[in-house]
Amino acid sequence: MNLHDFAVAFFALALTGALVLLCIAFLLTVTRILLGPTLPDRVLGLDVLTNVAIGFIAVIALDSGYTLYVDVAIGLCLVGFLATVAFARFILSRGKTEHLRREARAGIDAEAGLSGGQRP
Amino acid sequence: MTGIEATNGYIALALPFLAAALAPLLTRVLGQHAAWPLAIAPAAAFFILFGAVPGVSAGDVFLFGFDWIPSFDIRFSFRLDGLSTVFGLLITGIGTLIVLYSGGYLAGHKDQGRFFSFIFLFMGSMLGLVLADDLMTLFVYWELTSITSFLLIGFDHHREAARRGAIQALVITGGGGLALLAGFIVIRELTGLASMTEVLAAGDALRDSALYVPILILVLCGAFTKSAQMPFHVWLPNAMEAPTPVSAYLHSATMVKAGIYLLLRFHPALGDTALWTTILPAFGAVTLVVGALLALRATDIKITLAYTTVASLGLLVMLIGVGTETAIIAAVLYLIAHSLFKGGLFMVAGSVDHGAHTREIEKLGGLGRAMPITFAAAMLCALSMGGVTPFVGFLAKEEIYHALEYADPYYVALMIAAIVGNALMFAAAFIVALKPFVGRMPETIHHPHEGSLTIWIGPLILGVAGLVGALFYATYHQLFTMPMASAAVGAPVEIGIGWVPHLNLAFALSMATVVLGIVIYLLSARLRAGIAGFLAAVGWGPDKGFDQAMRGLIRAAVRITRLLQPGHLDQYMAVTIAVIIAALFGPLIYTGGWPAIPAFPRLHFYEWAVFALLLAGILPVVLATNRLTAILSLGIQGFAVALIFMLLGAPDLSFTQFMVETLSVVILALAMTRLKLSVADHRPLRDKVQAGVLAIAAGSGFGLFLLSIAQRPFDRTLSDFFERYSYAIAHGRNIVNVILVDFRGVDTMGEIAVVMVTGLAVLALIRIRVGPKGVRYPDPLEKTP
Amino acid sequence: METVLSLAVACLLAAAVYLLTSRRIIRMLLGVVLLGNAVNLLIFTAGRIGPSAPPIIPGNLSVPEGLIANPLPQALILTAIVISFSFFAFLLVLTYRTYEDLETDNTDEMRLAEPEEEGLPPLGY
Amino acid sequence: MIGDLVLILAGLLVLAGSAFAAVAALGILRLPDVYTRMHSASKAGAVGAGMLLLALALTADSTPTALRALAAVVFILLTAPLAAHLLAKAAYSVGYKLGPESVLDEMPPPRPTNVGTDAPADARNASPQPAIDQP
Amino acid sequence: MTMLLFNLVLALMWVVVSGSFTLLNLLFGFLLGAAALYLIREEGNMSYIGRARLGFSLFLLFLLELLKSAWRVAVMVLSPNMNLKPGILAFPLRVKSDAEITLLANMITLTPGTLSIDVSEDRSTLYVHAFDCSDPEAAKADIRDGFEAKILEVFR
Amino acid sequence: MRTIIFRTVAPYLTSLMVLFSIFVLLRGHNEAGGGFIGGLIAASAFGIYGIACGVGPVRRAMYFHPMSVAAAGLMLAVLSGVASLVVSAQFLTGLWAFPQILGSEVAISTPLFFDIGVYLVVLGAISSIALALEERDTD
Amino acid sequence: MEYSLEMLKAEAMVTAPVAASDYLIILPILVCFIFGAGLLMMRKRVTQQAYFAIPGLVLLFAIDVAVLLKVAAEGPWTMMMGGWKPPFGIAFTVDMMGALFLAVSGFVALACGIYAVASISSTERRYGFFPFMFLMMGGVSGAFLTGDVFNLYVWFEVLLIGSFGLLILGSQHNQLDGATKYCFLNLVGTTLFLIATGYLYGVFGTLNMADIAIKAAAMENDSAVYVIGVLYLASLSLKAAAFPLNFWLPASYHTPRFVVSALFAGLLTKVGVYALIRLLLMLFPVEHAGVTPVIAWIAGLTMMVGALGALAQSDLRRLLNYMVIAGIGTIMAGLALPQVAEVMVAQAGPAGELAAAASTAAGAMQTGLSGSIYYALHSIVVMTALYLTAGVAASLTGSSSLAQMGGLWRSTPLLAALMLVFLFAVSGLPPFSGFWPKVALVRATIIADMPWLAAAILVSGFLMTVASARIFALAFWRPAPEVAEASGTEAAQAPHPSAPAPGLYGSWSLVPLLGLTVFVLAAGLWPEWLARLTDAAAAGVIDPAAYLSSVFGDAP
Ligand code: NA
Ligand code: NA
Repeated sequence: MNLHDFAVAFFALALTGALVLLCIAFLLTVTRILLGPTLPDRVLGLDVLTNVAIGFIAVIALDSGYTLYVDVAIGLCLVGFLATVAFARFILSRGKTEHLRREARAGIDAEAGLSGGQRP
Repeated sequence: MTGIEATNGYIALALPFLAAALAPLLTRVLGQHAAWPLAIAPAAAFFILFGAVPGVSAGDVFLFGFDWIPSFDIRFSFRLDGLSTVFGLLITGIGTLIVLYSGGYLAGHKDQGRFFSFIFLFMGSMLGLVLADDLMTLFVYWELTSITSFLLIGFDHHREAARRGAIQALVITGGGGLALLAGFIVIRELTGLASMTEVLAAGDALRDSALYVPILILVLCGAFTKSAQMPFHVWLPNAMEAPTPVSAYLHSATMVKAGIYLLLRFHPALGDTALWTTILPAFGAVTLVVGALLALRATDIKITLAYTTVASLGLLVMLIGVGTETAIIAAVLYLIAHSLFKGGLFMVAGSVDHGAHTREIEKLGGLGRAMPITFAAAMLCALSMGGVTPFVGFLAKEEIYHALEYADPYYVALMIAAIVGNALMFAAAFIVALKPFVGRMPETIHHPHEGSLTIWIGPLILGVAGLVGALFYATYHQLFTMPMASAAVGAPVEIGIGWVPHLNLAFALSMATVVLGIVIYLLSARLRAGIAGFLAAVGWGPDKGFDQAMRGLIRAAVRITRLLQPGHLDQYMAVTIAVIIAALFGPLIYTGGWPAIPAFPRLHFYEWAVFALLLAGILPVVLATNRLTAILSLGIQGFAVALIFMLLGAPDLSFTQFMVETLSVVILALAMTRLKLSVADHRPLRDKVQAGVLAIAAGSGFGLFLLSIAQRPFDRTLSDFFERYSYAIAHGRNIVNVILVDFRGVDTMGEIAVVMVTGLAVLALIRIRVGPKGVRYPDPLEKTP
Repeated sequence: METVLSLAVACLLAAAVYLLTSRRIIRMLLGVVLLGNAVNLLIFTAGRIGPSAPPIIPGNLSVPEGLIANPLPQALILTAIVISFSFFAFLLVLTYRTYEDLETDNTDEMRLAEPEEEGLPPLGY
Repeated sequence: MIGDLVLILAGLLVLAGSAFAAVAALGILRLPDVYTRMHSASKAGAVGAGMLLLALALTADSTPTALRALAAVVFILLTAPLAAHLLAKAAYSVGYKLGPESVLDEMPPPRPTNVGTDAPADARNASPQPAIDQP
Repeated sequence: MTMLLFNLVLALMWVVVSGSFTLLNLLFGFLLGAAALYLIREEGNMSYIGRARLGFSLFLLFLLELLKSAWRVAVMVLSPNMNLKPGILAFPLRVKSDAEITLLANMITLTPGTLSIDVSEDRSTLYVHAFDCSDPEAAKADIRDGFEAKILEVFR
Repeated sequence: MRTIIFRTVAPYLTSLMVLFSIFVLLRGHNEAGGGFIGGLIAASAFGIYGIACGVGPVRRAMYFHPMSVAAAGLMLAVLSGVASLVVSAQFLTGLWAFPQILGSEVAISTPLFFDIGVYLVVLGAISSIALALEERDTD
Repeated sequence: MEYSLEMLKAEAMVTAPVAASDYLIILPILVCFIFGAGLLMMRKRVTQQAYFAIPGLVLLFAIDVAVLLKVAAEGPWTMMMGGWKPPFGIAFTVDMMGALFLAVSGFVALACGIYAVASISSTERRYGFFPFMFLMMGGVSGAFLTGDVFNLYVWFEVLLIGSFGLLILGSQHNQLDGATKYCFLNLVGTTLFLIATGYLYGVFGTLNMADIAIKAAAMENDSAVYVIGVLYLASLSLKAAAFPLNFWLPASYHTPRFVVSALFAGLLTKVGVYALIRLLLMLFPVEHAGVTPVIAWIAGLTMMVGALGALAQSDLRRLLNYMVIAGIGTIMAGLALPQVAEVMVAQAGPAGELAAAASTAAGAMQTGLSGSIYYALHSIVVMTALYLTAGVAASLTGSSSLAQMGGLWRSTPLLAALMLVFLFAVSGLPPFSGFWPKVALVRATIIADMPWLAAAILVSGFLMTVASARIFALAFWRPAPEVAEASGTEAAQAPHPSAPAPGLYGSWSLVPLLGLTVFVLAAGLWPEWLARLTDAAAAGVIDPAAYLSSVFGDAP
């Protein structure tokens, strides 16, 4: 077995191994997302899932030879980040919105001279 | 018919509509005097039609018309023969008097112009109805009379009774009209006869048709409702809510005769069968007797007249049903006579109302001195109605008894009905025409007075006409009754009956009728109480039944509608999806389009893993009670779908799916976190089972059908084309993108329109806020000045 | 592959239907997303799964080299994805606003357009 | 020759990267609280994906593709710490407590006057996580 | 000036990413970069970006630390019983500018066992979550003498 | 989310992402990408910018109202279809020109403008939604 | 062998130059999109929007009429978008049926646009009333013009999202509730359409309607085609609000502004009907013939549900909702007639009657379809007119409840008269536009030996007459409820929030109503012009040879 054959065989083996590992990673990540228990935990799980998916795409790209799949990976990087930011944003603001909304409505109802809480 | 005559025909038909258009304007300018110029229109139409009388009395038939809707094979065509011409003369002649009468009767009424318009519209419709030849033309006019009478009955729309009367009339006559339409269409489509002329020329075609019975029943439904046969008669007394000119015109002389017209018209084609001679006399006789009894029961003289009209219509139907030549002649004689005296009496009733401000028979009396002309007119009409010679009513009654004088149980029964009915009507005639004018004047009546010329001229002319017709009976028969009867019989007939009584059975019966009538007249107060008591004991009648039917209809409608539209989205959705599933499985089972059993799929392990990921995403979405778990699992299945796309050679799809799925989850979580939702989100077991059944059915059905389609050979022509020309012509290497922006760019154009509108719609949703009870919250970005 | 994809479509559709028939709008929204994915996979499968080469023409050629995945369903699905995403976004915001104003996400309690305590229509004339 | 070596290197990177990814996944499953899990996610996750992309860059058939893969690596490195920071900050501000095995907390508890108002005061005190997450 | 530099960086990135090394593409990339920078004109603060060379060495250090960090995490996660003493440290900051704080915070996150959670309102303190808080002062000293020193060196 | 750390990095991240989005847009005709994905990336970029720095800066950065951007995109797409009327071709027929600019051949075409229209619509509409939601939240 | 670009183009593209007048086929959409986008750009200049919107709608209507005239003069024509040969590019094909629907939709859109000037508040304009309307019209026009099934789906979505926008504009609480039901159920409907289209593509490998028609004709009794046809029937029945898929309509149509209801009532369901005719009758005649009994049941039940629903309502707007449904049932009746001679022949029995039965079947089919199209056009105009009139009436009386309206015959006789005309028209009474198609439908059903369906048409017409008479008596004739009466418990309630502000009675509302009246009377009194067109439209659907050859040339 010359170097070339070894390289090719090793690479193929590596890819298979990588796919196995990534599949395991999928499984574990999904478990965390489903288990929670808190929202940040789940978001974290989704974040890891994004990373695992990026890796998966890279491996598939290597396996199939369609290296243009890297673009999909880049896109996933971007939205993965966006998702995490957005979730963080809403973890931060949850509770706040409801709190304020109730006050705002009560104020306007009072201005309009209506008793709050009633609906037509 | 020559061109000029056809033109005249069209003019006669159009004149009332023209007058209808002008009436509001003229009334505004001339006030009540507008009646005079307006009366020119029907008068002119009368004279135009009268011009056709020599011809039709000689047996000619004038036809004119044009193709109206060739695509539907419908003509706008008319037929002037004895029947239609005489009807037309009655309509326009009495119409002229009614217009004059209305001028006085409604003088100063602020809606007089509108009233004239409606009356003229009705007149035009009625005229068209009787002259029409094409069945569809006839029907259009038929329904127009229903519509216009709806407006006329509801003229005093501020009273609920008027509105009720109008609706009742529309419902009953309109409903009958639809049956008539069905009958006409059946005639047209199954026998190919499109016009009256064709129907009449076809001889026994209709009678021999397999569909004779349905046709007859449908036509009779139309005729009986319009001509107020029991039990459809209820609308007619209630139609008395209309101003009196309307009652005089529509509900005595014209509209109610439309059904009679139809029966006379169809008699040659549909009559003389066992069914005809059974149904018509049965309905007619019952209507006659019951109507006459009810007339006696009424205390309002207008209502009395209305019921006598019902009775008269019954009599006419009965005669037409008997269908012998004599019977038809009798019907024709009675029809014309009835139009004259009943129109006159209604106008008299109106004048009495006008003069004494009441129509209650108990509160009327002694008006003769104050209203002599009206009294005279009333007596003329009443004598005719009572069948006293020398009035046209006498001729009719003689002929009726002639027609029924056979020693046969059938005829005897009808004869008894005729005698009883006539006697009752005799009494009713004098109750209306005599009682208010004689005796002591009750103190409730103040300053009774004769109306203006326009008020009394109408009844007077009609009363005198009844006399003149009988006196010059030869001419009368020559011009009017013989042509009409000939057309109705379907063969030339001779009528010779005159005002001079001959001693025969008919005369004897006539006398008996008069005597009986006088007795009833004298006992009328007691009889009235008796009938009233009887009716009160029964406690129910078709009129009450109408209300019950309407309410029942509405209640049933409400019940059905609430059942079908319960207001719950989940039920709507479940039914919708169930229907969709049925739409899938129905034809699938019917045609047996199931897939073949597939071989076990050979996939790489990581492909299996991706599908497992998909399943791992779907299951918690469905099963998780925690909403956030569900949402994030949604992200998982989205990723899985994106990976599937990538594995199967769709990078663009994968790219987009990843982005869209992530964004979906993000905004979903965003909204979720803001909604203060209950923690537990349980579905009841019943719901779960129902949803589960639907879900399994939908999933399996669509999946199996997809598989069966995927197992078919595939035509890849389109994609080959795109591959071949994507770079060469469209200069793009990414074939999917070239499809999006070039090959199928219009799809994309629509797609971005959707995206843009979504943006705007979301903006509108978020920015426009309304508080409880419709208070609009200020737009946060709206600049306050 | 078509078999597995058909199965996937079946699962997605079943899940979508299960969720859509719920009373909670949030669940229905999840159903809408699943429905969209189901349809996308359905179209993809209906266009047949051939070779998995992406439908992109290599830089040195003017037609694809060898067999490629069917591009047309991909384009159709792209259009459909965008549209269903738009609808989803709209429905989500609608749900959000509905919840804000009607204070419920339970469709059973949403009885403003078709109120429950409606009397009979006027029975008079 | 060089190509073969590169291929072997890429193979090693692939194995290492996927191993890191798997470890990251295991980490978020095993570690006790959300803050410790973040370590695993932000480091091992990013490194795993980065290595796999690096392997892709090494074996890519065109330079632009390779450069794009590198750009993706840079982007991941740029965003991973940021994401961790934001998530951690948000979690802490809203009141998600450290796990019981924690030994130190020098950070002031979220105050009502600043970002701490993001969470209702009672929610913070009563339970480590808001009601919405409870199954 | 620094804006211009960043713009050039963007232009170069454009050329690299789009894979077309022509003058026109560079020019186009520059224009696009300018446009992109115009979008963020309000928030852009470029005062220290210029020191690209030093920055690069920092970047390499950072990569190395990242790898070590990932390895440490991996080992910890895979060890049968994780002996954790986690906690949050309050690290007093010497760096003051936004860019410095940001850089430090991110680097801390990517280095072994630590993760920056937040900066105090007055920018004096960086709160860091650490795996090992058995000796807080030692951990703080590590940061102070490691990354913070390096950053101060680069930026001042 | 206006932390110092995020606020410092976000603008650069945004400009990078916008640049990348244009890249995705322009080369979509030949490789994976296109107007829709480009627009989504750009909108995400503005979303990140908005979360980091607030809605105001994003609105000022875009200068035009996002919905106007979307409308302009739709109009551009439509007009690039109508352009084929000039050469008496069917609607949406692709017109191509390959002028030499500074020594390199540049492909200018109506499908390109169409795709730019798509990009603008997606950018405008999605950022409008994001901003509208974000605005409610911070007000 | 090397191909030159020109050779390739000759192979792949329609190279013949296009006359400017051919552009008429795409102009309705372009006008809608350009005006929609333009008005969106100027959305903050609320007062000036009308000056652009109304000319835009006039232009749209003019183009629609021009399309109709061109079709009437020259027959169907096709434009291949992007210049690609059929069936590869998207074909836009307009035939008489499409042109008729197009012209009438442009007509009611113009009427609604004018009406909206006075009735839509500045906030609602600012948040996109006119853009929504234009985009929705773009979708409607596209649906009428496209010759590509998937493209039809796209136009459905465009009009649907436009309708969503219009539906929620105002954000009243009942609007949000109604919109939720409308949106979810309609989404299911369009998704089903997309699913069916996916299957269709899987079977035929093409999306071009003409191509499908040809290929479907070559397939004998294919089970997949059968299933697909029924799926389209279900999906489009939902869009058309046919029983039992009509829930969304009564749940929502009464909640938005009157003018929006008017536009919806006129157009949206009719697009469903149009597509049903196009897809089921034209593309899959054999499969259609197989399901005519089902369609007959759908038609009959829809009529009854609509008419009874109308009787059950106490609110004028909700009553009108059900009248829309009843109208749909009537239209569907014309689609329930077996189209294929074999079916009739099978029923006819003896072989000697074969030819006669076949020609009878064709005649019934064409009469019925012509009646359906006629009725659909009538229904578009009349339902729009009824909602608009109801809007004015509600603004004058401050309520749309039959119990609280009143006195309009006295106070605004013109309005009342118009209402009366529309009510009689919707009841199918002569001499208004609804009568003739009803006659045609009854005739066709009787020829086709479906007397019960004819009876259903007549009975539903009867019930509609009752409902109409009640509307008129209660809301127009009856005096307005006394102030004293209202000062009880009911006066405490504010006027219905979605009732427009008083003062809608003016030329902005009357001019469009009078315009619509002209149609109602013209189609009632001189129906031949329209009957001839609908006849041609029906003939074009039953025998689509002209349609096909306009796409593929004479030799497909
Ligand atoms: Na619809
Ligand atoms: Na509708």
